[in-house]
Amino acid sequence: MSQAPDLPLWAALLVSLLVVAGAGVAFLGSLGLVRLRSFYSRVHAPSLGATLGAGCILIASMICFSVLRSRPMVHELLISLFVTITTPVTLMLLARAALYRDHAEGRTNVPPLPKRRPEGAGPGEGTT
Amino acid sequence: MSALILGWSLTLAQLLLGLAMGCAVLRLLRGPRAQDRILGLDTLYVNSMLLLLTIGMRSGATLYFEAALIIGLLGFVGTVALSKFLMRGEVIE
Amino acid sequence: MEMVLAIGIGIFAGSGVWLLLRPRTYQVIVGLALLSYAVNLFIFSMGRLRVDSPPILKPGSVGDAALIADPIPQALVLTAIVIGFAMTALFLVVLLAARGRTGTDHVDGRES
Amino acid sequence: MRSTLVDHLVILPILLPLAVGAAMLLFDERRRVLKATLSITTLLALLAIAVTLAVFANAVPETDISSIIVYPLGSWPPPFGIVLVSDRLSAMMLVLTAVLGCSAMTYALARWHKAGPRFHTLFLLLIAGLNGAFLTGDLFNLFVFFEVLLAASYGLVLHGSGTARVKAGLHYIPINLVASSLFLVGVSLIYGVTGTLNMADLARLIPALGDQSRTLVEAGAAVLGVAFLVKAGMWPLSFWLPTTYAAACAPVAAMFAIMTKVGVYVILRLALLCFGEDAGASADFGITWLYYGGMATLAFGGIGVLASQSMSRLAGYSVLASSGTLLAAIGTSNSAVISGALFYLASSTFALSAFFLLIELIERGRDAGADVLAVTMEVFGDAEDDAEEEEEEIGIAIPATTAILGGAFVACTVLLAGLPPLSGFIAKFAMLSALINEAGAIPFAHWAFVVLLVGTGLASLIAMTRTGIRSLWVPAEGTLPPVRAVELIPVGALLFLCVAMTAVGGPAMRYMEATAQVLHWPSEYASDVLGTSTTRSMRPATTP
Amino acid sequence: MSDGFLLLVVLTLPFAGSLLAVFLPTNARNTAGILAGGISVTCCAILAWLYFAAPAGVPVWLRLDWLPMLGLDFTLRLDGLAWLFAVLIYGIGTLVVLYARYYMSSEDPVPRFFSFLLAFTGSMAGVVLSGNLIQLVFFWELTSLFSFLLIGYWHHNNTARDGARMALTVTATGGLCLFVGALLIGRIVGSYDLDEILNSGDLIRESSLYAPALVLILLGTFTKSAQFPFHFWLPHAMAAPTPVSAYLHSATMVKAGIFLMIRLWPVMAGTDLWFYLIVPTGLLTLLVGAYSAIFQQDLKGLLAYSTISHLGLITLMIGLGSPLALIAAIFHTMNHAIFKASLFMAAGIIDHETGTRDIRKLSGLYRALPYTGTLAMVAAASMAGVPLLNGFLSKEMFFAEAVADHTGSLLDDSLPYWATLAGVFSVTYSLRFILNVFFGPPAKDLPREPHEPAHWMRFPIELLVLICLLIGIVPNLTVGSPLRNAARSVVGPELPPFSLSIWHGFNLPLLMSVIALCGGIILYMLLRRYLASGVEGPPLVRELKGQRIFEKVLATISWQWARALEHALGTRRLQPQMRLVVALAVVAGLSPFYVRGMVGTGDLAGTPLPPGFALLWAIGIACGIGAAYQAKYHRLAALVLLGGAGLVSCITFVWLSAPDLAVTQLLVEIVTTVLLLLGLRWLPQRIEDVYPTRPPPSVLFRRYADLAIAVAVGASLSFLAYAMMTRPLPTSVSRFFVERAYTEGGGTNIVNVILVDFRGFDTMGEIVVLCLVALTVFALLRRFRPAEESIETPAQQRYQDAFDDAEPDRAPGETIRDYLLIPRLIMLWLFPVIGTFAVYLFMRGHDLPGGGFAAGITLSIGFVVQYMASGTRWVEDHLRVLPLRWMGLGLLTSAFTGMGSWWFGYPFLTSHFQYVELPVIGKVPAASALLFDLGVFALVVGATVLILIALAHQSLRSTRSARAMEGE
Amino acid sequence: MNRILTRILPHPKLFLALLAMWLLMNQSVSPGQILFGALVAFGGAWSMVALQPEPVRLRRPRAMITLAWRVFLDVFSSNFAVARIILRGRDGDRNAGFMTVQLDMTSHYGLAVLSIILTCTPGTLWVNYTSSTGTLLLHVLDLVDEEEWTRLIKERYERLLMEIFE
Ligand code: NA
Ligand code: NA
Repeated sequence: MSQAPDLPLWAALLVSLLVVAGAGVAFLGSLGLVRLRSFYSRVHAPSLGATLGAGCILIASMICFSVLRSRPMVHELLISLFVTITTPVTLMLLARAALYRDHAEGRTNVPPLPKRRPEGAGPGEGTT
Repeated sequence: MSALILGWSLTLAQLLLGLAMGCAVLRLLRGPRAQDRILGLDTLYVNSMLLLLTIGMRSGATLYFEAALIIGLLGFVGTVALSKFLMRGEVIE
Repeated sequence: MEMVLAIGIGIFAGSGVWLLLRPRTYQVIVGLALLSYAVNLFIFSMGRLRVDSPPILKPGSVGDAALIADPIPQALVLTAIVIGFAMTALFLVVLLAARGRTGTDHVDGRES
Repeated sequence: MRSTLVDHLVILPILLPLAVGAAMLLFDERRRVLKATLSITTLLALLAIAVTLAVFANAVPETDISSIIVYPLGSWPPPFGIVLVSDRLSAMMLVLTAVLGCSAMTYALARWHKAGPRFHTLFLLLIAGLNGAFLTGDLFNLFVFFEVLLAASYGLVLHGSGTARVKAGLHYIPINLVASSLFLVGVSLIYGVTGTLNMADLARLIPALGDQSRTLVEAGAAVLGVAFLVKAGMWPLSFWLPTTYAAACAPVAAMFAIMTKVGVYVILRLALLCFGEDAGASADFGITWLYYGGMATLAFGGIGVLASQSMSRLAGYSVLASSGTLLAAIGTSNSAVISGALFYLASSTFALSAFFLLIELIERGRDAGADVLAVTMEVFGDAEDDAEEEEEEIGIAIPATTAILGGAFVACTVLLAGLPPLSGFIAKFAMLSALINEAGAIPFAHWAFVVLLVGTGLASLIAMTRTGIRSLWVPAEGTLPPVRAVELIPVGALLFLCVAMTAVGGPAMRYMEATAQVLHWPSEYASDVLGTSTTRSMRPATTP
Repeated sequence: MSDGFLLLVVLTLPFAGSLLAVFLPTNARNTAGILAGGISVTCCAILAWLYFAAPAGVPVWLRLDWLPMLGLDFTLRLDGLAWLFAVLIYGIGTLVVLYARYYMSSEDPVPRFFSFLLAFTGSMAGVVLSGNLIQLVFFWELTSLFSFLLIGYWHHNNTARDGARMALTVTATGGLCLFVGALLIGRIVGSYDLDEILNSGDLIRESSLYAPALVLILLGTFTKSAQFPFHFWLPHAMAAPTPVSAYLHSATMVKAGIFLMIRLWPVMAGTDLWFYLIVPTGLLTLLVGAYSAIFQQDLKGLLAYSTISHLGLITLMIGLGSPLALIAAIFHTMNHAIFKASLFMAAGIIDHETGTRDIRKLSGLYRALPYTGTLAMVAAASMAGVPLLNGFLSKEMFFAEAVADHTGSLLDDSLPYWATLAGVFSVTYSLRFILNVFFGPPAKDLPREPHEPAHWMRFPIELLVLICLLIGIVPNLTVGSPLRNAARSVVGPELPPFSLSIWHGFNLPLLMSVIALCGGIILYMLLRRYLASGVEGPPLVRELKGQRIFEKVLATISWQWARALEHALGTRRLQPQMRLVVALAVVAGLSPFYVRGMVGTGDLAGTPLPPGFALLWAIGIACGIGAAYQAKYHRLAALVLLGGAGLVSCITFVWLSAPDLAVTQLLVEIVTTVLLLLGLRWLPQRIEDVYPTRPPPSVLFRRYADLAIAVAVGASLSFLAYAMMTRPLPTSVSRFFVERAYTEGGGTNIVNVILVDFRGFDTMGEIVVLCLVALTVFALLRRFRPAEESIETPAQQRYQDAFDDAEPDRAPGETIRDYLLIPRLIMLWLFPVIGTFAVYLFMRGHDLPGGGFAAGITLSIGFVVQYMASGTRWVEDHLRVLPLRWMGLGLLTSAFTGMGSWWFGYPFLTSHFQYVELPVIGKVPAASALLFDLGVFALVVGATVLILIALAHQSLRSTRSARAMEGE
Repeated sequence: MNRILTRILPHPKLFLALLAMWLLMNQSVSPGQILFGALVAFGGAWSMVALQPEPVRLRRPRAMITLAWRVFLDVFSSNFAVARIILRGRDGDRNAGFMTVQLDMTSHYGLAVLSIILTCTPGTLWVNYTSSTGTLLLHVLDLVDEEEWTRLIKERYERLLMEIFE
């Protein structure tokens, strides 16, 4: 394993903190994937990694390279932008697909499919 | 010294991300339903992106950035296709 | 690292081959994909393992082969990846056509 | 480096079909006449180029090797860059490819080129792939061209669609994909040990390898060998072959007659170059396996030929028999046998190609199920009963088409069985004569090979007469097969070549002898290739 | 013209004529006849001229270059023996042509017949005139081939087909044996030249290869000359038109074997092996043939068996090894040819005139055919060995030789008895031929009313019978000289004393002749009743029908056994084949370790293992095994797990310094997922498990075997990879690339410079592969026929549409519109973003990870995203995607960039780069490699999009066809 | 003037965004990169013409900033909230459930941004939106007070979004 880059101590500390925090958040999110019991609950889990986790690590990366190169390196912003835009698309599509599947299979613990007037469309029981 | 700190913390971060990926794969393997597996894959993608970033930081080179960027920008395509397949039974109508 | 990668290659190859020997076309295509991962990693490993030394030069410099990862296996893997992708696509379509024409997904085009 | 013109000529067999094939993608599917004209012109040009290269390769005395042309692509000197190498063997294979290409394409113009989209491009790219495989002097580039020709062949096997073709593709493709994986494993292993991909460089390096490195290189070579043998159709790696060839449409199958020969070519080239007499401790590596494997293939081919109900399967098994013959001949590592085998290679390629074209013409309009019934009747029916009935003793006038088809069929029979007067006999004679005239006592394996060669010839004769009588002599009901002249011309041309090879067997055989002789001087080849200088230092580059 | 060239004319004229006859119109009976006759007569004339012109005792020669390196020169050689046979061939040939002209019906496509006949004549001449043993074999096999065509001339008749096939199979098999025998002789002598061979008698006889060579050659001659037990093909060859029988079974085909034995007699005879191989064979053939001939009911069958018997007689005499016996053999060959030809022709006339050849139906024909009858009687008498006819002379010589002592063995001593017995038989069948056909009450119920045939049809018989008489009466005057010439060319210049006269005084041979004549008459009397009963075939051996046995054996070996073997040694199934390929690869790959000893791990220091990497591969392994486990029942799960495995290998690339690979692998991964999903649409639910409970043991065993193979592959590959990774890198060619990538390739990304410059040719091939696959996919999908179960729209869509339909306020399709409302918007706007990213990847490729391929895939993903978001119709209404154009242009761009270097006189693909100084902007790289990469980019976009879209279009097509079905 | 500009350069905002993206990716603002980036962005903008997206109207930059800040805070805090739920154990999601919200916003872009915001915020998930009725179906991980969530969405986000997009 090669040596990590030589940063000033403050930067190293900051970067380390952010990186570990980010990874920790991502891990927590993924842990949710294992621990939460219903699918619809689990869908929330990856957004931890995609938001705070990614944010921390991307900021860490920005700091790290900006310090290394002695000039602002902010292209990580692009990643955060793209992740922010695309993650909802996937989760949304997935959750809704699951909803329709559950309906098609006649599961009762999901809310009814949309109709024109929301007749008592109250909260459904989200657990299985 | 700072390299050591950074090195250790990056190792720790990689370990944590590895565990995160492990959780995702657990879901991927266990299911029980297709949507769970897809969710696992999506999470796996996000976690790998973060892992790539930590590898990049360790190397001190921005060469690995594009790989992470690809996951960020295009990683969702696979999941979208999978979700749409679940929803509609076909990917492109 | 070498040991881990070697085991990984072996597992991918073994899983791939197991699937290749199965009777269902879909199993075969997944097997081919797994096998190609294994082969790509194998080719890659022929350049030996280097961490943090990608074969990319500093602008204006003459490279030193001793300091960077061997670029040739990487170039070979790139070609292999592309060809592997193409072949997966091809086999997929053939298996679909076979499924349509024979009414079975058995590799021999008939249930045996 | 020689004259510039000839130098660039070497790459044309690859580039010309590639560019024309690509250009045809820009034209609409319906512009058939244009495409046909382009294809035929290209193929004829390729034939001319190939013949020029062969003439050039043969222009020096047999004892001189330096007639090989080395073409360093990108002006990078070997062993670093990819080189194309044209010598007698390559040039001969190019000629064969071009001849087959011309005839199969001509044949296809009658109907088959309309049977699916982009036939011309697929076909020309197949030619490009074949030519590339024959010309390249680089192991990985060989892989790439193998993939090109395989990819084209996948497309062509499926050309015309239909259940049988799709089912055949379902076997053909995965088997070859696995073989390609083996190819990659072998090549990379060899690279990992030797650090080179250039075949000539490899020949230079192998004799000096250390013990453990040698073992690893041999492992790589063995895996590589299995990959090639799958393509060459060695038993027991060849069960996919008859089905695939039988399923392919006629012009494609005719072109496929050279596909197994690519495997054989590579084995011949690499076995003698890298594991020849100069290879030190690795000399003759695997050669025994080749010998016995080849004979097993030959035997299996013969058995299959006898067991075939349909003509196309018979032809497929004949391909195996031909492969087996060649592999076993290489396995003898006897220069005289190999020169005979090279003659046989050319002859059997033409013959099989013609036969594949012919089968379709004969079977056209015939009931497919009739074959099975006829054989069963023949075997189990009581011939005595038929003899009782009074029979008409006036011959029936055969329509010209049938007569021509019949004549061509007889020619094919004679060729496949190795009977006079066509080139099959000369080829077998050359090999048998070399085997029997081996210096010292004739080894047992040689006897076995002799028996197998003769035996498979006999098997072919029996099977071919059986099937020929059934399809050409048994009074057929129904209409005549609609055969067009443009379909008969290529068959005739291929058979004519076989006649020519008999009549002017001398020069042809001399070429083969020189080829075989030169193949046994790997070190000369290597130094010729590696000694090629490039004008790289003068290339117009400005250092930034 | 030299004599040698005259020989060439003699040989080639028939072939030329044959070729010419092919082109004659079907009804040109006379033209073809004149052509064939003219050629035969010309050849006879040339032979006659050569007889007188050429110096005696010295063969006439012609040698042309053919395959000198193989010891095969085209050599023609005419000595006394060859002359005698050549004259028989062409002489009788002329008569047969004349006869055939009248025999063959005018409706017959006679030119074909004459074409085959001429070719056969030429081949026979080739056999006797060859001065090279291989060349002799060459023509030998040709005679088999053309005789096949002649026998099968009436191929609409089953018997003709069977007869032809049998003759070909037997004689060609023998020919192949002869071929090997000839090769052995060549090895012994060191030459195939007949002169040299004939000078190497001692060498041959003393060689260790003498026995195999002799056996092989005799197999050739025995099959050709219909010796027991290979005789059975000959009677069945009678299905041929009678002129063919008359020709093949008198002077030619069957005499080829005799000729060769005589030819090689000087160098191979005289050993015990020769005697004991040939004499018993000849004797058995003589007796079996004669015995069988007696009981034939078919006229031509009788003659056929008598031919067999006479061939046995000749063979026997050759086998005796004495010069006198040999001379007798030559003499009898000649005599037999003459009388047998006439008898066949007579039989042909009978057949022709009465419409049958069945002896049981024929009777008293003398009244209707007095002239033919007389001729037949004379010829038959000659066959029976009646004095004053030629047959008598050679038979007397035979009897004399039978009595003489050769080896002193029991066989030798018993020969006179056997010879007499054969004589008895021959008298019996000759009598039967004459008495049953020409005498007795007039036949009733004949298919036709017999009349004397046209005079010219009878003329050949008259001539032949005349010759019989002439030879029989004045042998010395007529055949003395040619016979001696022929004998000299075999035995040598000094002939043993022998006399060609009718009367040798009262001696043992004469007594044997008398016994034979009387015995024959008595035997005929005894058998009359039996024969009249009309039983088919000879008693005792009736059940032993050669043809039946042959057919059965052939069918068993060449069909049933072959099929069983094919089945046992091969397979038509994929799995066993795959098993073999993989298992053999493992065995082959490991064999060097077995042979050379194990290879240990190398001494390269290992790379320290980060825990993250280990974890990563734990995941990879889980994904790999999971995919293998799930692929059968949970396709989607397997697909997702496969994606996981791909991701792991991608991260591995990043970890191990291969950013380019990671980028490419990731992109390919994404496209592959979409691709497989597009395909999954057409794979209906899996059929139920074949083995719902527990699979049978055989299946279980196969599974374990597969598992073993898989484990073996994995372990071997692991081992190899580990062994390699722990060994230092050799001095590799990559050093050259590393050092020159920037200075000469103009890029800092070495991998990319390799791909577009150093090894650009590989890349070119690679994009061709992609192009080909795309075209194939496109072509295959044009004819795509989905599985029954998947033609309908997927269940999900039906469910959702039904829901929309059922709700009063919703319209079908609203669900999907709502579903995609927001994602579609986002994906739409991503299109230019992805495009920009693709350009970015492309532009930086030469210096940093990226490149044409990655950019191409990226852009095609951009397209696919649009297809997913908005559907095929919508996208194609808005974007004109012309994948084939992209592909064509891409390929051409790459090719032409490579060709650009020709302009400067450099080989293909020689790159050129420089930095262009532009105002404001500064230095801009302008490398030809970039243009090459542009081609790659275009092709990849085109091919990938084509593949994906072709698959996507199937959904459209299926709704279209579903609609069409509803409409009907 | 504006029309002429859109004739030459359609989607100027997209053009600027793409240019920015280009420069960010290349991490350079050299004239060469700007020129080339502009070229690429120009092509990108034109490619969007073919796809004919609904026109976007963006107003009130202040509202945008306010919204961004709110979202940032919410995402941050939600992360902790969800983390806590996950750490709570096996039945950490016992309060999870679906709820519906009646939206007044009709702008598709506004809805898109709202969906992004809600989905990005851990703990809330945009599940379904029925355009004909304007009903949004959400899944909330900690659904204790449904009113509270409705208020949050409608007042904290929807209002601002409507200001920006409508
Ligand atoms: Na005796
Ligand atoms: Na959320």
